[in-house]
Amino acid sequence: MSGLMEYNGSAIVAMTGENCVGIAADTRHGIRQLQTVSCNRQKTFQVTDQCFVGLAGLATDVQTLSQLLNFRMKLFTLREERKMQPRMIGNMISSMLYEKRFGPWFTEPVVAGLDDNHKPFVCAFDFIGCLSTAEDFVVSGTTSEQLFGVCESFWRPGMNKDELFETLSQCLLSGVDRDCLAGWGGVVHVITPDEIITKKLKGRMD
Amino acid sequence: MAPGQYSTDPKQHTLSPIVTGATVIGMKYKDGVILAADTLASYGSEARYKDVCRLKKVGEYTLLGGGGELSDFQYLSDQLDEMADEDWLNEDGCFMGPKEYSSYIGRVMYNRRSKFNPLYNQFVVVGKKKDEPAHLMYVDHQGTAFEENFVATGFGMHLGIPLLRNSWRADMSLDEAKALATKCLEVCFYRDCRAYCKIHIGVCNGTSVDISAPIPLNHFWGHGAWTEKRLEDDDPTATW
Amino acid sequence: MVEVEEPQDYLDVFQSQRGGFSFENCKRNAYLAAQANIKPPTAMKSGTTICGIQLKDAVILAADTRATEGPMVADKNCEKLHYISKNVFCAGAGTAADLQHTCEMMESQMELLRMATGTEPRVCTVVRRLSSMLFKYQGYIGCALVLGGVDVTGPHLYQIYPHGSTDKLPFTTMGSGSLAAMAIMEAEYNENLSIEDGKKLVAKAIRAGIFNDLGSGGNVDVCVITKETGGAILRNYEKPNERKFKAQHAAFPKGTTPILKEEIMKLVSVEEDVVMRD
Amino acid sequence: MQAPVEQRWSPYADNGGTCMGVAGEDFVVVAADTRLSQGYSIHTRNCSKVTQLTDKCVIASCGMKSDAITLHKHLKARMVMYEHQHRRQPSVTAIAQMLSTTLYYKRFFPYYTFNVLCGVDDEGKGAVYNYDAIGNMERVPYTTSGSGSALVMSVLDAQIAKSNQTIATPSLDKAGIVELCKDVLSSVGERDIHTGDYAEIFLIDAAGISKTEFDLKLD
Amino acid sequence: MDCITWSPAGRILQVEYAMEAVKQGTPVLGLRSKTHVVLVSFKRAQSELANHQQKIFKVDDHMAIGISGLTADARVLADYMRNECLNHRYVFDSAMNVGRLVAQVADKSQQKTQNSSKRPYGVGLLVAGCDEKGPHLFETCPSGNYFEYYAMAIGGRSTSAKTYLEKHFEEFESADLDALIKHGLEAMNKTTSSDQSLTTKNTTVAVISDKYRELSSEEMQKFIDGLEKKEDEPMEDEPAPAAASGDAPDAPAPMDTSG
Amino acid sequence: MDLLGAPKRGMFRDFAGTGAAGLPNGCDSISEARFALPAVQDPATFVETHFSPGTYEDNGKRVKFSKGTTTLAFKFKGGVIVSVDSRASQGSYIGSQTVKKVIEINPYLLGTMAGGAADCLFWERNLGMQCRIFELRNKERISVAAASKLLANTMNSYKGMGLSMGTMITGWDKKGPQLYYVDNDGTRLKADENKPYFCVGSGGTFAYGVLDTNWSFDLSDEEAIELGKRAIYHATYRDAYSGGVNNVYHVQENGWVQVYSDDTYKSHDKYSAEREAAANP
Repeated sequence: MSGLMEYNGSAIVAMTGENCVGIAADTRHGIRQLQTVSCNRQKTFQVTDQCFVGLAGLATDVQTLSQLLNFRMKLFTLREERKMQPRMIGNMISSMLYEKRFGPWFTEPVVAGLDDNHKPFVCAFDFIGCLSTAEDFVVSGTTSEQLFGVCESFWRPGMNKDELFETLSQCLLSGVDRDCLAGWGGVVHVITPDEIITKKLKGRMD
Repeated sequence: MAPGQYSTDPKQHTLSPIVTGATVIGMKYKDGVILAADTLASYGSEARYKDVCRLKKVGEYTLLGGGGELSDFQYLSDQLDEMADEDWLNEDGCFMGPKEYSSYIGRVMYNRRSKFNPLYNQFVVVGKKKDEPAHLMYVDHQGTAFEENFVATGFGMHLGIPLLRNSWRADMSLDEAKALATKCLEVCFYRDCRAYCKIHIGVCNGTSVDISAPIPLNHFWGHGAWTEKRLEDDDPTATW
Repeated sequence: MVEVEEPQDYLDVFQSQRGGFSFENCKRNAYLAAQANIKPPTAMKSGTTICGIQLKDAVILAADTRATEGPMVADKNCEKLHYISKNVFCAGAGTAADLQHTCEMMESQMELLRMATGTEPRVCTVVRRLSSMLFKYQGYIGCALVLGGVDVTGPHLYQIYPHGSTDKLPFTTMGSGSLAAMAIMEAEYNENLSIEDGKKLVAKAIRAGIFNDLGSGGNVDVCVITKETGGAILRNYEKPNERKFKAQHAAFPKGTTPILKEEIMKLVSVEEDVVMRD
Repeated sequence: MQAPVEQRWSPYADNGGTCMGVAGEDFVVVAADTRLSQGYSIHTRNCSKVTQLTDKCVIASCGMKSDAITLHKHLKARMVMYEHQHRRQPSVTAIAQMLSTTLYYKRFFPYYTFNVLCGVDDEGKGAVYNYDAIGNMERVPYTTSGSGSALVMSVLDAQIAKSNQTIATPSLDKAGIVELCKDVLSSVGERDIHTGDYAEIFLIDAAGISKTEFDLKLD
Repeated sequence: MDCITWSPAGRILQVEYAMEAVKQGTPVLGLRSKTHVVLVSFKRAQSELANHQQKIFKVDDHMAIGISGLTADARVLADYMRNECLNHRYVFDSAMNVGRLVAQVADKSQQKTQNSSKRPYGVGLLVAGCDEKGPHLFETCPSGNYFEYYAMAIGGRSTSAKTYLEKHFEEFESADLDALIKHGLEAMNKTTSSDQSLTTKNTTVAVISDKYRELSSEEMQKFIDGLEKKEDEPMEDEPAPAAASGDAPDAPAPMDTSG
Repeated sequence: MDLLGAPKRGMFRDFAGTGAAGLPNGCDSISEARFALPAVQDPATFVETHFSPGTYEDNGKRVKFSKGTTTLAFKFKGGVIVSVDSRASQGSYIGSQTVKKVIEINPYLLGTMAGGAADCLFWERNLGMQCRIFELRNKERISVAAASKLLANTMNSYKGMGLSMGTMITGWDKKGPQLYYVDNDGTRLKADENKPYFCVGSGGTFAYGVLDTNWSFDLSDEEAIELGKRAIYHATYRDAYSGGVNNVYHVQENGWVQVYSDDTYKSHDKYSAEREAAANP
């Protein structure tokens, strides 16, 4: 049970909708599993206008990797004068993780974004960079089993941004309510072609 | 303790098999049920005894097939013979059928596992008592037991079951059933190091229980890619 | 005197490490494992059934599409058939990340080779390169591959184990469902099959894996490689596992979830040199 | 590839599977899949996890099959004894307490089973009891156990307890709960490799016990 | 005198006295057809204030006993039989063979007749059950004897019932269930004295096929209503206590045990 | 095999009577009279290593049992306050949010549950029985001291067998309100002036912090109840393995009363508002 992936606790889920995509994460920061040190840890990071990366796993690696990502994104924009498409971001993260195949970061990222054609894209990785894309949803973190269950039941094709938000937040909250190591509130980003809606959820604080 | 973990201090019972038998295939057919097994008993990786019958007639209507430790199979066979004798001694014309024997074997296996002194086998108990429906049950060394229409033990669980699931039907004739069992054991012979090319087939049809004489299996090893020479310089198909 | 290395600019590190494995976290991770007695997590594996057959003038590969993390299905429809070059494809079992990246690497090597020599690569070249690379990593790169292709010398089917051993065969299966698939192969393979029958056979073998091995599941992907047309992946050639029941839950009404704070960021187009959105 | 023989012997095996129980006002719904697996192999696709104990009570057990068989046989014998002695069937509450002690009896060599006991109690209300392997017991409105339990529980929290919902939606009726159970087991069948093949749903109400079956995925 | 001491006449009186205890009990009878066995008992209430004493015990789904004699001893034997059946089901997942269980009970009874510190059971059982050979009806005695019958009655006043059964037993084999119950009640009706009659309160009818069932009072009332009118003949006296050694095991229904 | 002091008489009925006579050898029968032990050389170690509950120290080897988590009880002038959470976790999975961790042994005695839920439940039920027998024999209620000693004795006889229990036994007897702590090692501690409270479970440290700051013997009933709630709330907030419903009991001269039972989800609003008010006066 004792593992680095469980050390800090996290729950991340990304879901597609009709011309929109959403990503949700809890906000707990625990240490040594049992102790909650804060409940506003950032686990989702905006990497381009319409793309978010969620990082579940060991908090220190999450921070480092998010900074590295930021660096790589900026470098890319400077060199190429264009923004990265979500699929490309996925491939880049995959290579970044696989580079550390034998001394890995203990984080399992999730990418959610809209591409230039407003087509939603979500994908998830294991901690050494195996990329798997999905048409419906991807999950990551200590709550992944619970999230698989709720998402399989609640996801439906063609959700609009409001439905997507409700489904996403219900999935997240129901999931973390059955996990000791995640929860203490949550945050949801819904990305649509012309806006990014961010809502902080009121969750159980135990 | 989680499954798959071993215990800290087991008593020094037999916890690993010594002389073992491999696959047993059992399946129901339209008039009864058949059981098939090859004739080999292995000592580790040595093909030790090549003419062993791993099928056993129990009582009047039942057949027992055993994979795994051969001595445990023989021990249980003796126990069952004793029970069959007792049945006979009652002189009331009542004999236990496959249902009773399989349930009994299940209890014995569970009881022995609970004592950390398992009978290291996977058994298939089949039979048909008069007009009752045919019965087929699987029991293993941990006491896991279930009824099915067809079953395979040991390596046959991986190699035989896919063929059985594809081809088994409730209305199979005896010949079809025998052919399918033979096919399964043939595939086992190709891919299981502990399998052999001679088999027994036992048939229960409600009135009699018969175990056949050993039947040799057909086998073919002549696929082109296996027979072509590859290491000769002038061979045009050689790739390296 | 101990020399303290000055931290380099990340850009330099980035440059110097392009294209290889980086071991900079190893020390730290070993320390964490030793000090905190924490075991590293397990990577995503594909339990997998993959198989391939060699026919008179074609090679056919097939795979299931399930990726598992422990007892959970992490991906129901992943791709296990990989493109290496127009005439060489492979199917992979083992650690999913290794498979993806090893195949991509081989793809790029073969493309470079093709450009350098102006000929299409021979199957044995790919096998040799893969086998030496895997042997070099002593099994730590967990790739078990069924590799097939057609080159000037005809169709070839190989299997490659994670430690680098290889074998050339008329038919083979790998992965946790290999025994189930092998049962079908042993029962029905014949080198004189037509391509259509060959496709049916590999699909049947994969279905045996899907239905009899819990590590395999999902759909059947097939890849046919012939001399004339090269290779083509028939994605989801069979879909035997559609979900059978889905209830129509009433959607959660808008406003169901309790919210603490809401922010909306409007995206606008900026007509300058950096285009945020078109 | 699996080794042909285990090197060290273990008395335990995990045969997987998922079961769930939901209590209604005057009825209770029990659902369980019928796959019996070990490791990556499916032993059989059709092996019920549910045993009927009385006219108003069933038990569903996941975990190790041989322990479950033994436990169920044991309980059925206890039912007969109770009936012989009292000339009526034991109530669900009595069975629940008895099961708890029976399990605790094996505290030092537990039954590797995760049980859900469901029935209609003497007041006619639906009753669901949840157990751990050694007899900790709780009467709950809904519960689940087995290899896919983590996937089921959150869905039930959202759909039955309606936790984290500020807008009241009508609670599910009998048909709705049966539908929900079917849906949840189908979802688990998608993601948990040890759950699948077929599923049974038992509906217990004043009219007795009725059983329906439906298909899950076979992979 | 204990039960291992022979009388000068070559009898073991304690055992015979125990057989007498059976005759002190209220009557119970059983009869069988090809498909069913029916047990009928006539119950007595200890006093106006007490319930009727239970005379028929379900042993398992396929087996029941009717008792006459000491109810306390009967309960011990019933417990033993129930336990054996349960264990048999637990181990073999099937119903226990009736004859073999009867033999076990008889062995158990016999042991009590050979030990100076024990006393024989004071109860006779009619064991009705079905197994693979069809329905069976057995009687066990305190002596350890047991017999199989087409129809049999034991207990006080059972002689008249036996007479009836003897007269009609050839019809039983092919009789349907209703006819069988009717015969059972008719026979039982013969045992009652002129001032008594069968009622739903004092009579129990149990039917055993592969399931055990007791008739409800409504069902029974219908049968009781259809009973023949009783002739006003004086009841014969109870037979005097005497030896039971004259039992012929092959006689289908020994008329009298007072040989 | 001796059963290490397993109760042999009266407690569990051998329901199948004497073992069946006619059973063939080699198979088990349904009769089962006492605690079954694994047939290994050292059952105690075997049990301890494999069948004990564990949360974060659990290395995946064990059969996971439900495990209870933050409980506290303190004495004050009005009696004893018992306050508990209601979460049962199996590993990091939350098995239940509605566990009753206060066990009502009888109208005058309360026990709490931390550690293995089944162990607590079973042995405190057993304690209830022993207390009743004491009452019937002696025509007076058992003292809390004696009751806790009975439990400690039971625990002592199973020492090293892997039981897991950290419980507080509290009640009001002739000598006034009493509070004892008993655990699976057989430890038995009495709450007195120097140590007027116990917190048991993984969230206990957090609860101790609150009690250490706010407890005084002269609290009024309302203040005491509020303190109980506050301590549990803070424990559930900080400790991952505590949560759910907060149940508070007040032990009074004529028996215990349950004075509060509510979801900590609601307490959070109250206490966080309080905290904010304190931060921005």
